[in-house]
Amino acid sequence: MKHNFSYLLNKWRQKKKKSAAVNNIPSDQTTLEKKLQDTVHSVRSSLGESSDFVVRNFKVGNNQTIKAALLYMDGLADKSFIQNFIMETLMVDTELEEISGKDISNDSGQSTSVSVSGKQGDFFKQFKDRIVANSEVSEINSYESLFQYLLAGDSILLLDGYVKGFAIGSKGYESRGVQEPSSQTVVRGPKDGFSEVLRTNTSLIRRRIKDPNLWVENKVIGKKTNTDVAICYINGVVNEKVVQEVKQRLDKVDIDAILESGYIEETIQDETFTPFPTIYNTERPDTICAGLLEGRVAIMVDGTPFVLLVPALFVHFFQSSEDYYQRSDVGTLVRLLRYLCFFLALLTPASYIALTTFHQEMIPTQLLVSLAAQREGVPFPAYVEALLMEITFEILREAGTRMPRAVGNAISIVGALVLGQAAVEAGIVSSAMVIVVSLTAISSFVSPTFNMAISVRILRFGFMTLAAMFGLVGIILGLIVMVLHLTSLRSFGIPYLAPMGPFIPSDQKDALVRMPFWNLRNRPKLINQTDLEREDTPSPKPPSTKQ
Amino acid sequence: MVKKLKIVCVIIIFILFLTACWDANELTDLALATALAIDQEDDQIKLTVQVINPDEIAGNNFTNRTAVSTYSSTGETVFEALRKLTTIAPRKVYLSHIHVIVIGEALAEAGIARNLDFISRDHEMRADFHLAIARGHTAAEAINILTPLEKISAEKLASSIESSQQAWAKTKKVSLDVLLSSISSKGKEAVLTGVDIIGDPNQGNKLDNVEAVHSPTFVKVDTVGVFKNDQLVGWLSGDDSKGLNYVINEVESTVEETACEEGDDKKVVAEVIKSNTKMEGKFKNDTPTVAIDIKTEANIGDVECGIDITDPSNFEKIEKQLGKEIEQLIKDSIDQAKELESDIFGFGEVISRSNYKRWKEIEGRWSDVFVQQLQTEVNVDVTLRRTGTVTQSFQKEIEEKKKKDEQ
Amino acid sequence: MIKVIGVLVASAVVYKLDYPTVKKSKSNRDKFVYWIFFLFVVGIMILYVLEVPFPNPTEWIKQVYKPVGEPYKQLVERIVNQ
Amino acid sequence: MLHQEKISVRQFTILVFMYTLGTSVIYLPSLVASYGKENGWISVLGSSLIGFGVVFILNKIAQLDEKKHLFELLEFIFGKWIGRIISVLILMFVIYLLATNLRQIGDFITTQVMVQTPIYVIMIIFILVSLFAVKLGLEVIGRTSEIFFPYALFSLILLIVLVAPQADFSNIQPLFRENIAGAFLAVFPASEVPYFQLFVFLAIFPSVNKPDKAKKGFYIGVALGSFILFIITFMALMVLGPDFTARNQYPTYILGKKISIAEFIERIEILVAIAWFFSIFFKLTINFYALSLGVSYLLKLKSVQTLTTPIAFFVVILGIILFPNIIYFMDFSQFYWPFFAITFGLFIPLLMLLIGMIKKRKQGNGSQTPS
Repeated sequence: MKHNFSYLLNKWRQKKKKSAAVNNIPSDQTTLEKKLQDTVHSVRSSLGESSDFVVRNFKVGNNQTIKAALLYMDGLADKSFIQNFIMETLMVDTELEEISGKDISNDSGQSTSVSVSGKQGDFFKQFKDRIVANSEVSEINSYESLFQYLLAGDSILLLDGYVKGFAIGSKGYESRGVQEPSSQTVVRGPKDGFSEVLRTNTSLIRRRIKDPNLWVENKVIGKKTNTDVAICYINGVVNEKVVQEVKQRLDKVDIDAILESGYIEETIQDETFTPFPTIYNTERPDTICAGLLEGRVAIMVDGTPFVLLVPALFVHFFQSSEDYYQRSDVGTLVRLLRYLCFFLALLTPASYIALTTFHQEMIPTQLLVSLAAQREGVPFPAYVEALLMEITFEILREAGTRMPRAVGNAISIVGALVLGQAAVEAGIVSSAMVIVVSLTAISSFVSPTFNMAISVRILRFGFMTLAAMFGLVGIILGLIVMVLHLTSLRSFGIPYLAPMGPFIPSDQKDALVRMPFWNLRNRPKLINQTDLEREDTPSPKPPSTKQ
Repeated sequence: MVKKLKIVCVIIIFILFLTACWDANELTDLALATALAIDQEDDQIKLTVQVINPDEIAGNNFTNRTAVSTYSSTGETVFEALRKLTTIAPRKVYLSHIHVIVIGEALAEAGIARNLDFISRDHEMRADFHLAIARGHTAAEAINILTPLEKISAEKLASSIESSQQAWAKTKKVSLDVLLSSISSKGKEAVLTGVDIIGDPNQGNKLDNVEAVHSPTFVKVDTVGVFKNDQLVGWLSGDDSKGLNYVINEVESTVEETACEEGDDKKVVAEVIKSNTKMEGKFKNDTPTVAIDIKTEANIGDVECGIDITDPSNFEKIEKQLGKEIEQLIKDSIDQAKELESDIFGFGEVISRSNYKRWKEIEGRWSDVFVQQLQTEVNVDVTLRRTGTVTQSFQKEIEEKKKKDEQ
Repeated sequence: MIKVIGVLVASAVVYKLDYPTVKKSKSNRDKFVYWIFFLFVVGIMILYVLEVPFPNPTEWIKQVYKPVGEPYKQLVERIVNQ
Repeated sequence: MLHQEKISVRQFTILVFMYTLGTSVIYLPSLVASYGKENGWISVLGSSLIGFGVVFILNKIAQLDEKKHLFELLEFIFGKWIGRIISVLILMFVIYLLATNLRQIGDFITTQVMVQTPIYVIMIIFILVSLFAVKLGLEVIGRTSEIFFPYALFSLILLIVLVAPQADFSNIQPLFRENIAGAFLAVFPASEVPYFQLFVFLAIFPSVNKPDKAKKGFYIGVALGSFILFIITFMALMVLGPDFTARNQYPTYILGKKISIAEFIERIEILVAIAWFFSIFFKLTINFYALSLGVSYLLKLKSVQTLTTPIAFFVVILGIILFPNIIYFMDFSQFYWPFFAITFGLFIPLLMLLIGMIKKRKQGNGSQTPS
């Protein structure tokens, strides 16, 4: 039965695919029409008479013999650029008298001349070489490429009688400039963040790594969106296998839309069913550069400031770029604090439940008495109480992020006063539980990356349930299962828990701790296998005061 | 594959969860016991449990209720009595936070071994509580007394046992494992702290007791009960207990005094800050002998007379006198133990350690040997270190002034 | 009876979730052996919840090692409780 | 074919260490104290010597053919049929071992930590976690051991350091006077728990990426494990006294209860129990893995993981029916189990080594003559 059903389903899907292809007019591979107006007409009709599609018909050459049309999308193309540098060259600067009769191949001629009677290719070439005075010009032959350029913001110049046209680079859409990233802020460190424009983003990286080996490869993914996706890495430093793997996986992606790098992330990650992120994302160019220099691969997607970095290991989610801008001892301490907070965020409510309902003997008497006093009159078992408070907190947090800024204050007042204080005073929850939940909440925000904090939030509820069932035994078994799962994960072939499991002694210098730079001689071993040496700064030695 | 397995785990765990939480006890369902009292009543065991009323101790609004309450029940055994308590106590009695177990004098005289098994067997019991004997009263009365300052009276009892051992050395804190191993050891007998009630016990369990500035009824710990096997055979006075502590090297700090002059009633008092005992067993002409070598360090804490302590010879004299005092304490203590026919010092173990073969010969009749034959050589060496914040006492000037006045 | 149904339901759930891992090996031998073992274990579990007395393997081992175990036991008791 | 996964020498060493601690870390002090009283620690030393002997033999066997695991070796040495019969016997021993270990966890938790929880629930959740590990494969098990190793080692060392102030040397006096015979007798039962079961490692030996270094790792793991066992026993005897140690079922746990530093660091015995959970979890998992490997090999299955789920549930039932009560278990484990274990843990390996050596020599001569 099941087989039959899935078979039918597949068939149906295939059918659907086919019919979708048929409806698409004009078909991608067809060449342009010879007659200019036909081409313009079919472009216009395929765009469904969209209002932002602009066609400017004009004539060029002696006696205005050549009919031409300039096509562009309003809003995507830079209007003043088109005005000043395309239209003006074509219509004004071209000396009309000389356009006919003169030999095309005569290069010594001071002015441009175009002959209708000349060979098609030559005339076209002339146009390309002389008249269109732009840096970014490419020929187009088919509707597919026409749409590709047109919808990317370029202007299309079509000439009557030719099945070819020009795409002139005139991208100039509105975009947010380079601003301070909102997600990962630092006290010390660069304040620029990626923006939505792919080109800006690559430039931000280029500006930092001035090395010819920094390679950026482009791919277009998304059947409908045709989104530019750039793979960026430093050749010679990067692990070739990872690059190959990334390319392969990107090639396999068959999706109609890529609106954010999250789409890519979900379609190329190793294991889908895991609460842990196996791909790193960030808005910070410096973080990406550091990753590239470690030998990792960045994947940039047009339209989002969030750039992906692979392979991403567990330890990477606890590293902030600021660790490297501060002194190493400070960086180390802060990093250890983050690991502590990871466990606090994960286990505090669970431990509270386990201790107060299973292992009261572990709590010192005085503390136990005060806990017991607080819990007098609380109608719920500790587990339910914790669950209630945690869910309330999650609701508050979610409301806080999605709310308009102006309402934010109201939320915090409601959260702090109504849910916190009033609930305690009304005896619905104990104040110890409020402390536990607050500690958990604050700890989960210590994580420098947001997605690790999310996975902690998911797992926390699991641990709470285990604690409610089996106490600390449950928590420990949960931890074992979690670590087993973590060790079984891989990020682009690299074991997720490296360098702890498998234990790589030389990589420990930049995992749990951060050693001073003069000690970080080598790049991480597992990620990078070719160009290991990172630096050779000698450890600083003060000049001897002895004479 | 792995994902599926995870789902299996989750589902099974949730199936279990439907019937789980066997061992979960909400704090509000527990009565935290802080003290147990075991008494003999006719042929039965009377068990009294002191439980905390948490709201009274850490709650927001205090009422007139007491911070602790006690429940008693009787049964053939401790275990049975404890389970019978469930008929009286509103909540499950939770034993992990017990600080003190007080045993009634009558029961102790009859033998405590049979009641201790439950205590060492039950998983809720931890080994960190103190054991004591109620002297002259029932154990229940001892844990019923309300104490000022410490709302949980059991905690007061535990802390006074501890602090009096630490600073006064006239009691002996005994934990369960020490008690059990001394009861079962062939060359050592057990001791337990005694708890006295000063005042009227019926007065002591009312809230009035703690509402007065001076509580009329209170508990006091300064004696030590001596056991032979598992039966209480007598009591050591405070000074004798101190001697015991000197011998078994449990003195952390105490106070020793000696007369300024022979026969003078004015004293020089020294604070012992460190004491170290070495015992060595040997056979002197077939007589089992234990040499007790004590090295004590002390500071002068109080000088009542005009003795010139800046004079090194006087200093030495005081050292010697103090040594003699301690020696006397120890000898009295040993005499007392011999009178009670109980080797509480573990001399038997000392001898077995030094001469195992000979020990095997006398092991069977050790109790008699201890009383009749055992010789002890006590050697106390006191070293005075400091004199407190002053050197010479002003007493001397006063005395001189007095003399002048007389003249 | 309710217990037997419980065991059956639980086994069905386990089978449903565990079998795909076996199926993945694409070996008929694996599948066959898996079924046999699974049914065997389910059978044993049902017998267990029905409180059918099982022979105790420990007893068999005891029987096998009795010739050495008994003298050793006596030896231990003599030496330890001398 | 059943062996594609590789673990590193470090992981192997840690697994050996965990296995050595396994069940013994919490039982051993009581066992040796009941035999040798204050001189019980001598038996631990003696048994670790035996342990080294066992490791020596096992290393020699592994050397016969480093690419073959235990069951292949058995077939190689004893021939097809006898080898298979012995394999089946060994598998029966391992499944018995697995069920016993599981039962021990259950007994511990239901006596000390969670008294009202039915024992089968505890056994099921532990075997499920172990099943999860075996399903994920040896590589994951090895890496996970690396993660938990620091905690297990650190918490045991912490236990030793924290109870050290309460150690009383007089508890283990008189030295070498009394109970010497008992102490030496205890070497036998004391070595069965960790050491006579080490042959299970022959099943994962060929998975180690550097076989020649793995031999050293085997020694190091056993040495470290024995050292911790010895120190813990020594401490238990000194702190609790021989009587109390012998009387308690789980003296190491009681040792944890004794920790009290400045009335602040106390009541942390559950941390000791947690370290023990880790070590016994790895013991369980290694036994489970070896068992699945053997079964899959004998039945010529494609994957080690095929039969793990039925085996897991079978082991739970077996663990429950094996021992009707704890006294039965103690009697069995004291007087019969050592013989049961020595048959498989020492005699069969010795036999394997002897026959294997002879066979190899013959083969070596045979192959040398033509060339």
